[in-house]
Amino acid sequence: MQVHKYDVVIVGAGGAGMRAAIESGQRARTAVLTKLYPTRSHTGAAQGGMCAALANVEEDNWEWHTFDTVKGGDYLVDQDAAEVMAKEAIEAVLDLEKMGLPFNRTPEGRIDQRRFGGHTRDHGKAPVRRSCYAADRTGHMILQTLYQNCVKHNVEFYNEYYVLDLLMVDEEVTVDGETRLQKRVAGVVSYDLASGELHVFQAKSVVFASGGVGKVYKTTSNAHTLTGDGMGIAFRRGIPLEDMEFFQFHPTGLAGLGILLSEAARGEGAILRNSEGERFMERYAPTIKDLAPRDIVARSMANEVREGRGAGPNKDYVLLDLTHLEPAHIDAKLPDITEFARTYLGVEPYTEPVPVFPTAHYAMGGIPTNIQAEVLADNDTVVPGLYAAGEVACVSVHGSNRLGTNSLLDINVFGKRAGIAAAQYALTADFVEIPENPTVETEELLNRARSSEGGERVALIRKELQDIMDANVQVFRTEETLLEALRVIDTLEERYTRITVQDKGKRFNLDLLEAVELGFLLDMAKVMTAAALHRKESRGGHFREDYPERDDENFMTHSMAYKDPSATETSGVRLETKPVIFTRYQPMERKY
Amino acid sequence: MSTETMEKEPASKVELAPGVGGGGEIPTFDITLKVRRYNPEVSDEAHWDEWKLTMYGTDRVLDALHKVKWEHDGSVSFRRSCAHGVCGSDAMRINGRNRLACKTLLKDLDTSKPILVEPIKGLPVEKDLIVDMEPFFQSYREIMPFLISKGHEPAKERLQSAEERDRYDDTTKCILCAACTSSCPVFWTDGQYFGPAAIVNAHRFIFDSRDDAGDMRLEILNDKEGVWRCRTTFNCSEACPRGIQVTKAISEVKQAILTRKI
Amino acid sequence: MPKTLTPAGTLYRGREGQWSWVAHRITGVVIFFFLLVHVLDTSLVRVSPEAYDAVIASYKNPIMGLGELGLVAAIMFHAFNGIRLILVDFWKKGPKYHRQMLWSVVGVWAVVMIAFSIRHLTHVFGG
Amino acid sequence: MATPIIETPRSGRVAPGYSRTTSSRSNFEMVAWLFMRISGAILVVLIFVHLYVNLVAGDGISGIDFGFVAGKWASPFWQIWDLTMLWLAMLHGTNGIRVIINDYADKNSTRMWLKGVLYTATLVIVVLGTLVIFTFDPCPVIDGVAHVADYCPTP
Ligand SMILES: Cc1cc2nc3c(=O)[nH]c(=O)nc-3n(C[C@H](O)[C@H](O)[C@H](O)COP(=O)(O)OP(=O)(O)OC[C@H]3O[C@@H](n4cnc5c(N)ncnc54)[C@H](O)[C@@H]3O)c2cc1C
Ligand code: HEM
Ligand code: SF4
Ligand code: F3S
Ligand code: FES
Repeated sequence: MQVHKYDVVIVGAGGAGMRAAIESGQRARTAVLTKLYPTRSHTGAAQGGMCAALANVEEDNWEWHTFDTVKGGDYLVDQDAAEVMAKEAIEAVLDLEKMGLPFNRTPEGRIDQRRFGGHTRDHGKAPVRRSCYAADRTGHMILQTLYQNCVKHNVEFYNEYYVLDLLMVDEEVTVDGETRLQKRVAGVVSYDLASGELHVFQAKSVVFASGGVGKVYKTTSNAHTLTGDGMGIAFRRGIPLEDMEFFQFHPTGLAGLGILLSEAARGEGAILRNSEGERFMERYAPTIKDLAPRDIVARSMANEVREGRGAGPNKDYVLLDLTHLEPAHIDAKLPDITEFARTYLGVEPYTEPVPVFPTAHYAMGGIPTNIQAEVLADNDTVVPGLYAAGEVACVSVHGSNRLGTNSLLDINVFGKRAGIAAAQYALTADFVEIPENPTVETEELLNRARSSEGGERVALIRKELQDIMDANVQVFRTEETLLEALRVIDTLEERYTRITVQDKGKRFNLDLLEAVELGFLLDMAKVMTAAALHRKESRGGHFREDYPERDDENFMTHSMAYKDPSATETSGVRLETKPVIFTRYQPMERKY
Repeated sequence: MSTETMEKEPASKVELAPGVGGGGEIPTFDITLKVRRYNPEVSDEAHWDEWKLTMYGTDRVLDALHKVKWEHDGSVSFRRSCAHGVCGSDAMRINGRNRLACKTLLKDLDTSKPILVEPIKGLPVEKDLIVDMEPFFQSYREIMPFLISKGHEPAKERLQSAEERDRYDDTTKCILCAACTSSCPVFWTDGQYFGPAAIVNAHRFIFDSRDDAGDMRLEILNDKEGVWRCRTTFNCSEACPRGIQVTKAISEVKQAILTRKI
Repeated sequence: MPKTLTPAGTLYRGREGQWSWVAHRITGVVIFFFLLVHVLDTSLVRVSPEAYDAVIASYKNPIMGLGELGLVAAIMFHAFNGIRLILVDFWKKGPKYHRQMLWSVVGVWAVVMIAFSIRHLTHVFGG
Repeated sequence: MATPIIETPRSGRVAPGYSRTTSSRSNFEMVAWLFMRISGAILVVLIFVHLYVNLVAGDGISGIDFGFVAGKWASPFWQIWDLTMLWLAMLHGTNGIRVIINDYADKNSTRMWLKGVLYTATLVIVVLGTLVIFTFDPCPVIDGVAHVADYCPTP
């Protein structure tokens, strides 16, 4: 075991992690721990764009953007956070431009903008051009640009270091004459993939930026490595997870594969058709049609298929039609997307519609934070020194449904905030003694996985988990399907204790790490399902067929899931609620 | 390039040609996958392992590797993440050529013969298909891959015309997968050559109208291990999964150094 | 330094660019060594006409004749491909058309070699 | 079996043999590269004409003898021609071989050795060739016998 000492340790080198690192690295001694080489992070897969009310091509302002975000999130958005994000969006885009990001340009040489689902002018009057983009590889360019600037600022990376545990100590604090125990960050435990050794990083601040958890589903746009590690670590250490029932299904995944075709396709004019050639979104969202928010489009698609209007031999997908667009226009704006269709399905998008179906895409929920990116241990207690940003976090700017382009924005705005806050805290705080034997739990975890010889295969358990999640916790949910899912997850967890890891070596033992990741996936699937069970209403990305209406009276609250072995009927997940923060917009019916 | 989107609304309803949308029956087929194994914890020698697998129409080499790892031998090691050709994790040598495993459809390969999978060449092999990427990233870091702009920052964005933006568009696509550098016969010889990927990323900044440090990068690449070692073998251009015209970019950098010096 | 493992991996299956480079390299070396010898034998003219004629005469057998043919083939390929390389470097569209240019090189080379072989072999064998 | 000590790759730790320790900031490689192309272009003309005149025109290879060579070098035109060809081809070839040595000889000492041999050979050949062309007498008198040809001045 080796011990390293840094002011700030950042877990994850995606967009959020590197944006934080650029800030923190210039203020305090910072290390970035990442299980992938930074440029392999999934931020690079984002295609469409990053929105900001720059008003470069048409009238726009950040208040409209706030409104769209709040409405898109079905009013479950914390409005103080949404305001911060919409306001700082402009600076966030300009920051990136100054760092060198090659945005597409208008004829005047300004940053070009295009339409994206749910982004409107003047509180829903008409679609607005708000998304800044670099062809259809905006995420790629953000990731590259941030990495480039990390190189520029000599950020210290520990590549292929898996963080497996968070070290916290309980400290006595006296608030209003009352003494109680409060968690404080001491560092993290990480596993060096190359050598198989554990490394402890002592740190004054820790920033979690480890991304999403899409791999709980089978059909997903997410990378194999998005296994919810950060959420899982926090959860196991007693930190709650907020709004985990809200998972976004992106309408246009390549049918059967889940590979994403960006919403930019529809932003540029592509439309959805069913097997009868009908542009069915005209029925579901008469005003903005194909550019309605993702949850609505995804459900409409699933509904078309359910009602027998699906295309293809098994009638299990719908069609994305770009054939009325100029090939030159498609090439200029959507080159990667057309390549995906050609490479993976052998479909020529110039002349043929592309088979698509909703794909698991984005976790709206995550580790709860305030707008300072400080992690909360309950509804309002901050954990000193612990920060989170990006998809792993839930500042709640996305509420129950994230608008397209708001995530790349989120990672930049709150990544930056987290980096600054973490460094500033580290400059004033002292190191906390790391607990004795900081690695016992992690060693136990690894040894259990390595030495158990029950013969169960990790891949099989994972597949069964993904199957049940796809079948029962997808766009349509009912009490029945959710209970069934929980039951299955419980049996999978039991089988998980009997897995066999074939690779017994130390060097690059990805077999072992996949087993560990599966543990996180099981935990997260459980939390997501339990939270979905708890929310007996339909809102945003969460649609309960048995409760198809939004129920503001009982459920205009965030859910907070805690690890609690005594909550046996929900598989050890206890659910509580947290009020939503309103500033200027009161809930209205969400119509497009 | 204008931002004009669709001016005319597409039809509400169209006749679809029968069987439209590709898809159709997905046939299965059998393949033999041969993987070059190496694990220094076990032996200093490499060897080939072979599996027979049944795969489906849209499966890629990555799916075959996963099938082996998940169902047959968990110790087979390789990097991967995104599974659709955008993260650059899984460049490897497939049937003798550098490709991304996640972008190479099995049905496009000759399935009547074994499919050979080896680590990329020229970088130290760590285990099975995993190589040490540090030398590769070191070269990348050395060419100063970040925008350097003198003069004070404008309040808003720097202006750049669509043509100026176009000038370096191709080289912004790079995902640092190393398929190019590890396909280069010159890089194989002694590993000292900066390699095509570093040059591509230098190109991205040298030809960016907003950047002021082009001269410094040209000076770095004027090194004896720099652009002049390129013998225009085009392996890099063929290997690049992003379709970047790598050799062309290198040529443009050579020209830029020449015109600056003469 | 790249560590070499046994068994060795497969040969990299580069395409036209790689193989033309291999050929260019080999022909370059061959021509260079020939040139060394060629300058030496030509220098014999400085020693005496007899010495020179004797050596040249010993070249005038069919085996050497075939060797000369090979040498010319090497020079021709190296020269035409050299022009291709120059175009790749200095012509804007060179990199795009490098493959077409290689096939042109091979074509021109073949034509020249056929014509030359006829002429040369009649000299060699027809004496 | 004793567990072998296996170096692990580390962020920022570049495997020995890959780091560029000596960075040469000079234009030598650029000039060499440019020279290869310029000399190559000129050599095409020089060598093609050379080959044509020697191997194709007239009697081809069978026509080559002392007289043939002497006949050519009686004219300053061919003297200059062959001299240029000699120099350019030798420098071009030498630089080409130098590049190849740099590529494949991985020990510094081997590199030095091979290049030493190469440069010596080049020097010898170039000097020798130049001397031959300039000091060559097309109508030598050897042992009192004049080798007379029609290009020789009448004695
Ligand atoms: C296909 C696709 C397209 C998208 N398109 C858009 C779009 O157009 N617009 C938009 O706004 N959003 C888009 N999104 C969403 C957005 O890209 C992501 O939500 C966002 O990039 C997440 O960034 P991140 O920094 O939080 O995480 P990631 O980029 O996923 O980075 C996670 C990092 O954490 C590290 N990590 C994970 N676990 C560990 C561990 N245990 N130890 C150490 N390190 C760890 C990883 O190595 C990685 O570096 C898209 C998402 C997908 C999947
Ligand atoms: C006939 C006209 C010739 C032309 C047009 C020509 C052209 C070239 C060019 C352009 C190169 C550079 C290749 C590169 O950088 O990748 C080259 C390399 C080389 N040439 Fe020539 N050349 C000619 C004649 C010769 C002769 C006469 C010799 C021998 C003395 C020779 C030996 C070499 C060698 C050894 C190389 C190095 C090959 C390598 O690095 O792979 N060439 N030639
Ligand atoms: S240039 Fe192409 S092959 Fe090379 S690293 Fe970049 S993406 Fe990979
Ligand atoms: S493969 Fe190498 S030799 Fe040049 S053209 Fe590409 S860098
Ligand atoms: S797995 Fe990301 S490029 Fe292949």
